[in-house]
Amino acid sequence: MVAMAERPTMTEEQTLEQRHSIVIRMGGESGEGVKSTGELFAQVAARAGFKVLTFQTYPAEIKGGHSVYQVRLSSEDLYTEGAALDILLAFNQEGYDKSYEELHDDGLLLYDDGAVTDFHYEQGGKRALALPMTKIAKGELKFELGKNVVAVGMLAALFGMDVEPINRLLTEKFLRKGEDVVAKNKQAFQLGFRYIEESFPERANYYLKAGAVEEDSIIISGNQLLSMGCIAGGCTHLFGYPITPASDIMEFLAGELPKVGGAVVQAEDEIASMGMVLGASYTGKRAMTSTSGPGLSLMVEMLGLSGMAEIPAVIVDVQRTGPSTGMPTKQEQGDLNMAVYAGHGEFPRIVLAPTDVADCFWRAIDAFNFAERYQVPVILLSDTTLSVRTQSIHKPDLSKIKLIPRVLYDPTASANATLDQHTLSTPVAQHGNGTLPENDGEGDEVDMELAASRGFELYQRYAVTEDGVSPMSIPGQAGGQYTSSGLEHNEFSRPRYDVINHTRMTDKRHRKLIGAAQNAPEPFRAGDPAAELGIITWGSATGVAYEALLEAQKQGVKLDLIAPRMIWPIPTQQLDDFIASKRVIIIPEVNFSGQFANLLNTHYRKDFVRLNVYGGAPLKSSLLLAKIMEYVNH
Amino acid sequence: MVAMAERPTMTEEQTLEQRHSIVIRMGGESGEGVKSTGELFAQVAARAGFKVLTFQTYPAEIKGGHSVYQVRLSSEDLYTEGAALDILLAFNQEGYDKSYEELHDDGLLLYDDGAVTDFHYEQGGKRALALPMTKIAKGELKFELGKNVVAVGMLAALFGMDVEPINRLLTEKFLRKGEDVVAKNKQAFQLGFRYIEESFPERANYYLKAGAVEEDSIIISGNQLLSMGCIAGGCTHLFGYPITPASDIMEFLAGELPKVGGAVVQAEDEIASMGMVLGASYTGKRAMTSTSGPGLSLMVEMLGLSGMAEIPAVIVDVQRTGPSTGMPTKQEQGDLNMAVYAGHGEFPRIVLAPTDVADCFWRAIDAFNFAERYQVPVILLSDTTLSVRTQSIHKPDLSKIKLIPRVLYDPTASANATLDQHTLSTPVAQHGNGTLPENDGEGDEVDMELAASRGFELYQRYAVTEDGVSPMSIPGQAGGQYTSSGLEHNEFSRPRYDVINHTRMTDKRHRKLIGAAQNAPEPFRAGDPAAELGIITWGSATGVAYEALLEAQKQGVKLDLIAPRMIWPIPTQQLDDFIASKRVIIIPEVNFSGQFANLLNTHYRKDFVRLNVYGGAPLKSSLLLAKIMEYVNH
Amino acid sequence: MDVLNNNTKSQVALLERTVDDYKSDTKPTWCPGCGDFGVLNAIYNALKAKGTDPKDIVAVSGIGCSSRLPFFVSSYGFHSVHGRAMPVSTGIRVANPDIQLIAFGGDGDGFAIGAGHFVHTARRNLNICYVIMDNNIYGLTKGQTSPTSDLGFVTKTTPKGSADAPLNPLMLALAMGATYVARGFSGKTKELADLILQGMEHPGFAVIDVFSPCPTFNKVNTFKYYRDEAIDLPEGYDKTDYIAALAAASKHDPYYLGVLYENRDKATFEDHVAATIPAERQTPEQVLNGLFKKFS
Amino acid sequence: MDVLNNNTKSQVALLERTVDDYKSDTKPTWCPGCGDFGVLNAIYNALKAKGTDPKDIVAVSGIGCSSRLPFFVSSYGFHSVHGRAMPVSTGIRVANPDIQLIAFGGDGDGFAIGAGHFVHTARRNLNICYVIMDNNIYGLTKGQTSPTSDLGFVTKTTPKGSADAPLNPLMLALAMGATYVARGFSGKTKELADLILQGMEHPGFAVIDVFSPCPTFNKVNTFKYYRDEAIDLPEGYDKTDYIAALAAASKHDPYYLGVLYENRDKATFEDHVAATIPAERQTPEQVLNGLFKKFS
Ligand SMILES: Cc1ncc(C[n+]2csc(CCOP(=O)(O)OP(=O)(O)O)c2C)c(N)n1
Ligand SMILES: Cc1ncc(C[n+]2csc(CCOP(=O)(O)OP(=O)(O)O)c2C)c(N)n1
Ligand code: SF4
Ligand code: SF4
Ligand SMILES: [Mg+2]
Ligand SMILES: [Mg+2]
Repeated sequence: MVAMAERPTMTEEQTLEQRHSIVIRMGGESGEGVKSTGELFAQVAARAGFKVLTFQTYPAEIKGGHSVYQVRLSSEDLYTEGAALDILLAFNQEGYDKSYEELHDDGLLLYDDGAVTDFHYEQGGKRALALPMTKIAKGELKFELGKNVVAVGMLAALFGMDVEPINRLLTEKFLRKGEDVVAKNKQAFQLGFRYIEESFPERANYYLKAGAVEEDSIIISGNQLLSMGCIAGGCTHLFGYPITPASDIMEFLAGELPKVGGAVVQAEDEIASMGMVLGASYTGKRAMTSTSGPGLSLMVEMLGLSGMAEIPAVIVDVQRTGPSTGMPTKQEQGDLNMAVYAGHGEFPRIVLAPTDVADCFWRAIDAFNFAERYQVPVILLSDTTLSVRTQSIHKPDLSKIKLIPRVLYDPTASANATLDQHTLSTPVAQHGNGTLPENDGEGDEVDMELAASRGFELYQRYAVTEDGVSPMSIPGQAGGQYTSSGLEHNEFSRPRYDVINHTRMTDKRHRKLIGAAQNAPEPFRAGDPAAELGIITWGSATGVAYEALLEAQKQGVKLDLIAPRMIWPIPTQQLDDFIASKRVIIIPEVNFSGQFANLLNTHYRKDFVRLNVYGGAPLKSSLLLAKIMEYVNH
Repeated sequence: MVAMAERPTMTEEQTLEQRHSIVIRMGGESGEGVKSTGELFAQVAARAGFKVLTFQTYPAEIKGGHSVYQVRLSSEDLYTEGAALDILLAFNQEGYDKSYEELHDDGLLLYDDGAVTDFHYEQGGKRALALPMTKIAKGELKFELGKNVVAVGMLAALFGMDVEPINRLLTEKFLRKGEDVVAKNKQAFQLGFRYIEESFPERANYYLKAGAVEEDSIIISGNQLLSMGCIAGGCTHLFGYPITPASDIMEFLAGELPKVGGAVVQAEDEIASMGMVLGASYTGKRAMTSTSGPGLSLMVEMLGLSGMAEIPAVIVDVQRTGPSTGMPTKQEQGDLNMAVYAGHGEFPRIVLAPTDVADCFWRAIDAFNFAERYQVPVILLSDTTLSVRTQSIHKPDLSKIKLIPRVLYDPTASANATLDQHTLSTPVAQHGNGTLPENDGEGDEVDMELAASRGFELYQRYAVTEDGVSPMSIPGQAGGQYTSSGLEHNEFSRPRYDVINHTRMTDKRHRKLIGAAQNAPEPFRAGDPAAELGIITWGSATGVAYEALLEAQKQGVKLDLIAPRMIWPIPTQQLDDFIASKRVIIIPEVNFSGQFANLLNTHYRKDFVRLNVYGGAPLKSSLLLAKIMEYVNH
Repeated sequence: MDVLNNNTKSQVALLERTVDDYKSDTKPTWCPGCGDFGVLNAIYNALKAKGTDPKDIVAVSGIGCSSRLPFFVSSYGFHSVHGRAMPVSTGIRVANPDIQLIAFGGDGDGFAIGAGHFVHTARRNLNICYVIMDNNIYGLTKGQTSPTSDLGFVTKTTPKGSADAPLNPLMLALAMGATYVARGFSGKTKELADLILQGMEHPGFAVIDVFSPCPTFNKVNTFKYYRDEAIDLPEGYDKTDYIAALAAASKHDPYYLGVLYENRDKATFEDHVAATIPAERQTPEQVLNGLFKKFS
Repeated sequence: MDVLNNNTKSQVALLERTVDDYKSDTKPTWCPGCGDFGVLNAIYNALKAKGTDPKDIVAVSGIGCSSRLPFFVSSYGFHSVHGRAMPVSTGIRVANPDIQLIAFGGDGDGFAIGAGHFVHTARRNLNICYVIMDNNIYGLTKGQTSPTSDLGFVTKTTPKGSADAPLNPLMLALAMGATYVARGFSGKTKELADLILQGMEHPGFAVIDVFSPCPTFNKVNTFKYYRDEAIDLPEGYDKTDYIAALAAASKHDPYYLGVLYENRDKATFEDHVAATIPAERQTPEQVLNGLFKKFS
């Protein structure tokens, strides 16, 4: 195995500056400030021009338990939270106990003076430094809660950060709490900063080159950016039910959607959430729900109704470790099968998966566009890792957003009118009017005279079109009346039970998938297209795969990587050549059975090399790198 | 295409006797006696020594609508309801309108005199005969409701049936309604019988050779026999919610389970049904639910709880046409994907599918045995066709039933004791006791002293065993106390969140599938193992495939057929050789996407020829035959 | 009666509509003699009296014989899945509070699988008029016990008689805060039409439980049974007295018909939701730019 | 008090048990100051007073902070999924009516996602003692509005205040036919233990809604709040008067603590089910042979 241990160790002369990135972990009792220290430090670093990517774990219990916040810094783009630690900041004994073994051989242990007393691990080349965080806060500062800011000041000094932008940040951050609080926090920061400057001469060894300070940089979590993507996607209504780790999407939007005239409603359960989504969408609104595995499991019947009645719906599933209640705060990519297959009978649906934090924004927009364009349920598969990870990224360029409207019923359009052209599909060739068939006993009986006497009865809600999409009328529209139903129906939305109709309607509904696949968002691509060794992956495993690829390339391995962002329908036009041209393809996933590999095998007859981890933690790039190395020249 | 049209037509001299079977369809207004005529005729024919297989359609509406009852007779075993009709008995004009085109070119139309007036189809070689059914009932019999029995008498005479056993049947059937009723019905039968004898001299042309009258023959539907299989499988409790076409399982067992000290409870919905099943099973009972697609969709979260908490459960899913409410009385094999994949995260489950009516009995027993033996949910996939089809079969041999018990916790057993040996798996090597691990903060904190002071706390509900099955204690058992949970847990059923534990427990749970696959019930096998053309199918499509195979063999085609009765886990030891040895394999299924073919492709890299029909009707053997012919020498 | 109430947007509001205007071209699929015909008739008449343009009405239901009703009305319709008429209705009303929403369903649909949603829709006081066709049986699935079936009632699933005490829909509605609670009978179509009209005009959650016999599968709770067992509320009954309403609702043998309770003073869910929307709407872009600032 | 009541089978029934006998070795995972500690304490004491052997008890729950309780009791336990404690309990009791079943959960678990099951368990009158730890909030998911949260209550999902009127658990229980309906307070452990003991001894569905504050996420409904807002039932209160119970349950400001209603005369679901089982049991083989005859 080629593990991260083979990473060159730092020599005396080598400063951290020369490293691509450094990884700092803070560990301590949950609720004791680990998280607030980590978050502030990440912000501070971002302001100072660093690229930042964070990772955190928290216990499933409400209070107490061990908690970890990890910040990775670099002047270049980051893709994972990193592997071995460069610096460990222990807030208590457990902070040392739980993470010291993960510290690099040449790493630096920092600890709150007096809080760690039992240094029972072999020290090796690791260094240690006691920091009087609590002492300074209690003493000179006279503000015990300021400990976290003192700690941040210390770290900032260690990395030689520029103080100017940080001071501005502290002002912005605390201003609404009053000038006093700003001053106190600035003082805390300064005390920490000065302490390191004065008492740690080797600090220059830890300097890391910052990037340019970027005006358009934001630091944000996957769930936050995904929520913003929903706003960008035109969402006005969210109906949901709290569940870890999806709740904060609902909570975030509860504050924002009313601003655009919408609403967030907390339903009594997930079935109700989805029912409300379909009700709202039926009235023409862009509506969504956000949940995690157990909630999605409950929505399965409603998913089928969405597919059958052809009502757009967006379902965000932030995957956590299953099955059942499982490990609610842990990582897994275990819901792909359910997203693609759940439901009795067959209906079209679309499954998308963002590959990183920034991607959450764009995939959320896609989700609404696909739902509206094809009148289907769209499941957006995020996961715990993406949801809680914060990252410094460029502000998304809002001018790049394209909203694709629902195809609406226009009784005045002529039969062959071309509806709005848009990027997603071929034009629809029918306006949705037609002639009622005679009664034939295979469906509800129709009063033909009454029907004939009314123009609007001729509206074909489920007109059979080339791309499977039928123009939809919205309550309030005269002449557009129809009854939406999960019963099989004919074009006129009347229940029908004959073989020809069901076959035709099944075909019509599934034709939507052809257009959807053709319009799949661009996949994540990296590496050498000519390489005969390839990786296919999806979701948050993409960053890990990319990091492994970079490392492999450094070691001279030719490697190619693709991560589709549309999972279902399979975007074959993106994958055909890739799969055909490789000698070996590795598919790493964070689940037991290789769900994506299995899905691809329903279409491709290739023997993939599967790499599956399923312990509740993200995949490690070192593990993937080792697997890659197994297949080099083999 | 080689369709059934190429079947040799009957010559003047050829009597029906020479046919392998004949198909009689009755058609008329639902509720008008079509069904009761059909049912009685099927019973009569069975008593007279015929093999019988029936098929029916009924409208989704409660009353009214067109209804069809079809009976196929033969002296040999039957596998499908047959294709083109030999005889059509029209109760009204619609009965003629809807089915005349399906009548053989040399077929016989019978109709209630006066009820059909508009003979608008081309007659060709078809013959027609008016039967004074209503007239006789109203007139000579003076009992209008006797019309159906008159009709049955006519048909019995037409086929030259032996009257003796039929009279015995009528006595048995009507005795509890009184001697008068018996006499009236016998008279009705006789009037009908005599009418044909006296006024239809060509009747000898329609004689069909009966088989030997078999003492152990019963005529029964799939749902009925499946229910009886549940009783045979030791089921005592059913919790369910009505749904077409599964309701009659629950209704049937409501009358029977109390006799064995059990109960049927109608829950408030399907989620509750499954919750109750798990509660009952947790107390050691063999418990089940029966439902159709929409119900299964609602049970998905509970399915995961069953898998994670390792509580045996049997779920019968009688598939109907989906998606959503779909066509509740129509046929589809569309729930395979959901059965195999539904649920967030991954857990073991077993999916079985009976291949014919008789098989319903044995697979139901299997379902309970697998559930109990492996402590997993077992989904038994029947479908509309199997559920309503009645068939004459041999009484199942009860002496062949083997009940496999749940592996129970025995604190006195030594660590390497071999538990009861049984057919399903390797012995379990652990009695389920162990030593609690020290607290390490990755799960609930344990009071070690208290734990040590109590013997029973050492019970390992989730002991990690070779075959994945852990001995289970049952409430009431001293020292067996534990808390069952869907949270990830360690052996002692305490919540745990670390990577090693989740990995180990995921492995343990999934190891059950290895044993299950090895103990899969024998598949349906037919044809020539040396053939290089093969068919793989499942469920009720098996009979259709078998009939196509017989026809193909008649035409000199070498063909092989396998239909596994375990769908998941894939019984690879049954399929490996079959799949490896064929040049071409056709997989016919009654669904849109080829769900079984897709599932097999997750394991086998072979390009299957898929044949999918999805109109809500069963597959026709002629269609499959045509597909077979395409691949002969091609 | 304010015929134009919910109808301000309709261009044809001033036209007097006929009952036929509310009939769809789909013929009812019910058995002859089914109580639901009477309910449908009452609906047509109530709709005519209210006069809302069919294009501004949505009729929502679940699954069951009774839930087929939306197909027979010329308005928009949403025949959803079993038990979920309330969530679907909630989504529609929250997204578009201008819609006149009438919901339909059976006793099984509303009170077995749908009981949880009923509870929450009632406490939210959504502006929905919900008509339950209560036949004390599952009709569509051909005769099983329902939540309103009597204890000991013999059906296909309860050959020895039902072991569940019946649920009292009006008690449930009252206990959970429904603001209009009434009981009707399919055998009294005129009175029923009036109850439904009042329910549609009530600002809040209006529950109308209607005895609507199923002659095909329920041979006990027949038209005759309810003609004998259901009487009008006593003279001088005060429908604003909550505790009195509870007492009246808990009474059986005989049952009361009429409006047991009405409270027009409670704000609806839609009102509360509307109150959270700021007067100055922002565009999505404005919201996003504000957020970017916050996260920079 | 009949300590040996449900305990006849237990070999150690005559031993006086201690509170410690009912403690499991798993330490509660709750925040310091959580109301659920008081409830757990009351449970231990009620169990000790009842004296049932832990092996004959099953503690069932859903998901939530409060639903963790079964792990902390030395009996059998079933920590099921969110909202489903009632169906699981029903299955257990139907399959084994000898079990002493106590069920636990939160206001969200029992009355949001679990509302439908609550309704049906109540009307069936299963012999279950159900203790709801009502903190007017979702604790485990870190502070969202719950069905018992007040109108206007500000939480993470309702930044402008909740738009749903709160659900009254006792009204729901009474309206649906629960035969023992009580309210307790985690701040009064002794009284609470007594309510729970009575609930366990009650033959039928016993509902005990317990004010059990969540100091971490609910800063309104605190211990102090309930100390001020909850009082004992008036002297001479008649707990057998159904309509009086409805009035008492509907009262708030202040709320009543104590047993609001008890009816010991209604048969349980388990009784009805037992009555369907014939005195002469048959073996499966006998049943099958009988059926074969019928179908031959
Ligand atoms: C999830 C689900 N479960 C079960 C069914 C089957 N089903 C259809 S209607 C119905 C109940 C019908 O009773 P009710 O709601 O009282 O309506 P009625 O037919 O009596 O008017 C049931 C159980 C279904 N369609 N979906
Ligand atoms: C199906 C499902 N939806 C959502 C959740 C997330 N969840 C866990 S506990 C809970 C509610 C907790 O509130 P409550 O029942 O009042 O218990 P408390 O924590 O307040 O004691 C929720 C929504 C879940 N586990 N399962
Ligand atoms: S079955 Fe009953 S409820 Fe259904 S249509 Fe017929 S009479 Fe009406
Ligand atoms: S969050 Fe609230 S309910 Fe949960 S343990 Fe903490 S205090 Fe108790
Ligand atoms: Mg009903
Ligand atoms: Mg709570």
